[in-house]
Amino acid sequence: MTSAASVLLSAARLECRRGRRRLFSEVSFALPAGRALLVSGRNGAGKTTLLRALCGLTRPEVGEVAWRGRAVRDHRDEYHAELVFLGHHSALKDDLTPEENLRCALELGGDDGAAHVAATFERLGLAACARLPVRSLSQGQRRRAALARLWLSRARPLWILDEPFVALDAESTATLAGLLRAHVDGGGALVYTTHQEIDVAPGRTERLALGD
Amino acid sequence: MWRALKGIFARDLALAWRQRADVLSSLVFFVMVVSLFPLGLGPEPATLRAIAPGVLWVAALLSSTLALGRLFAGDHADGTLEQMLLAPQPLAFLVLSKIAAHWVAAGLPLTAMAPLLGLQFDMAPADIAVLTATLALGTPALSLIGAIGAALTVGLRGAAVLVPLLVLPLAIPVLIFGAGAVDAAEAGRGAGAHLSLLGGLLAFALAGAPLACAAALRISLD
Amino acid sequence: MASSDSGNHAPGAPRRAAAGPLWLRYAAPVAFAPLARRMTPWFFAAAAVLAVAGLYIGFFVAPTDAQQGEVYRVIFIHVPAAWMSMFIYLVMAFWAAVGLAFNTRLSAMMASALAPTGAMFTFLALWTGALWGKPTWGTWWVWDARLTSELILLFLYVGFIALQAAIDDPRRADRAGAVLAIVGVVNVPIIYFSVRWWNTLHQGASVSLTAAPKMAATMLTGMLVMTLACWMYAIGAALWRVRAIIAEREGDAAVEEQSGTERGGRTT
Amino acid sequence: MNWGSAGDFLAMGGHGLYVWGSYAVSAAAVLVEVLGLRARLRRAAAQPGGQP
Repeated sequence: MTSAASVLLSAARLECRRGRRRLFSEVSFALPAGRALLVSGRNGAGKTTLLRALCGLTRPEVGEVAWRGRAVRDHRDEYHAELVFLGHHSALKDDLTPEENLRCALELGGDDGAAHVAATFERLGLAACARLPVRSLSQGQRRRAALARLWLSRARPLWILDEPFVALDAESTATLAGLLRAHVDGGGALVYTTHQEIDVAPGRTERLALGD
Repeated sequence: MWRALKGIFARDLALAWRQRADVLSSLVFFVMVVSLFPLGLGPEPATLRAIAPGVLWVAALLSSTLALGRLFAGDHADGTLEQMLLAPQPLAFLVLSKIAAHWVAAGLPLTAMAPLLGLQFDMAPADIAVLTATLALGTPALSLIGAIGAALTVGLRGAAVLVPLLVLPLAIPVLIFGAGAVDAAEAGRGAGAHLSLLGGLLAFALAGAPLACAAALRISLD
Repeated sequence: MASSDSGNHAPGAPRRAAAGPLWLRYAAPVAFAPLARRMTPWFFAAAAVLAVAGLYIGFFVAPTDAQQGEVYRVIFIHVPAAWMSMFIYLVMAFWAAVGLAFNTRLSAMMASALAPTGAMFTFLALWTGALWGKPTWGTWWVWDARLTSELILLFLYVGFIALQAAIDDPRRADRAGAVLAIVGVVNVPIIYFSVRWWNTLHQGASVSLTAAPKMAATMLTGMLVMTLACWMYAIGAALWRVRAIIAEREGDAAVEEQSGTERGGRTT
Repeated sequence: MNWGSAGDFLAMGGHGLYVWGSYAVSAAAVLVEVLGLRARLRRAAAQPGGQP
């Protein structure tokens, strides 16, 4: 099941620098379908930079990221059509409602799923604030509104999530972990970082430690 | 892709509408700068007529440069810009759609306001028509050129000071042909040549600026 | 299950192999520094010799100009400075573009190293132009097409330098500067054309500035020798500055390497 | 030879200030750049790990 053909995301000898500081070097992995990669490391070890490099946002100093065996740098649009990245920033506009924000995100990504927006908010307990401007939402509500994107982009095989569990209560954490497990079970690939040591897919999770 | 472009355009316009105080303040800035000149130079109608094209154009240039700060800064701060870079559409087109929305919120009000200010400067109706036409052609070019500067300075500390420094020299041709057209019309030489050059500049900026902006944004978010 | 392979490979052997591209990209500037160090004095020496020769021709061989008298002798610094200001911008944009296209760090450094010298020549062209203009046209400054374009060129240089100075990350500074330099170089002809057009329409301000109506051969020789001197100086200064840039950047990288901070991601 | 005396040479036909002003500022600019470069290189070399 993990033959070379089913490798989705791979990295070869990545090295990244921030300013003049070398964050990490010689990072290589190959992530097949149906598996998760948990990136760990202390603050400043370059977890976020690695995730951004995997997305194609940051150009690694050395090395290459490949998606389905093809260099990401040369096939950006096709790669991005199969990728969801949620970073530190919520990518929510304070002046728009969560619903408007989500519709914009779906339009930008070319996803269909607008019909399920209301149902997703219902499931995440956001139905009451779906029509309030984001600026009036609590930190946890904002997080959930940002994560709602995942429920609507399930067709995309690769999810790269930077600290998805931050600022979530126990119930939302369990819901999200369930979604991530379902994604991996369904043959998707997942790369994420977390401080909470949450293994969403036990037995199918690789671990990558930066800065040891 | 069309849906994504329309989505960005509509979202930015909705945002501009919800933050209309910002739009209004750069418009007020434009009116104020223009109004300062009669106070500084005296209310002699002949003088005012002579300086009107230059004054209105310089004020429009400054005001649209001032508005550039809004173009990418908000999107950068909340992470939307990152998502734009990760969208499966060519970034240059997405940027173009943002610039178009920015122009509607910043350049179009200036163009609409200009005839009123032209009356204050005792300009003839025909010259006011030419002035409005030059602004209609010139302010989109200014937005396009300015967007490059805004994209290069996204997230930098000194961005507010840096953007005019980068953009104003590049915008000089637009200023020259814009103000020159009105001058020519006032002098009875006909503004056709100026207007077509201005149109040429706009076409050139339309073709080149989105690409430069896209490259600059990828560099700035690296 | 190939799961354990999907993590990092064994340290050791691959690290050696990885030294290939690493060496190519990092060692080039470091290898270049000693070369630059050896070449710099030669360029400066050539600049000095040529400058002495050029000034000798300019002041002692070239005859007095029939129309302008002695004051025309400003030409021997003014015209070379004006030429250099434009050449250097082109060369700078060329290196910046090469750096952007091929991701070569040395060419981007070369572009940054040229900018201050180019700005200096632009300033000198303007300054000597003003000093020449005062006795010749009776005014320090005219809004002539060439002077105005030169002033805008100075703004372009200042913008490039300011942008690079505002960015902390050297890689972003290199690449952002490159985009700006390319946009600038595309714009320079448009700016020049628009300024000329503007100048011909506003007849009042235009003054005929054809440098020396009938230039004696010795005058031309003096100017060309001085231009060569400026070239040599510009190359020497740029090489010197590129050494400083290399030391500033690679020096810090060397520190990182020595203290051996984070190395390698390891899967467990 | 163009000049009868050193005084003639300095006077530049009555425009000495303009001619010498040009060359003096040019020399000063070059000097400032060279000194600035030397200082910059020294600073860079003095930092730990910098190359001479």
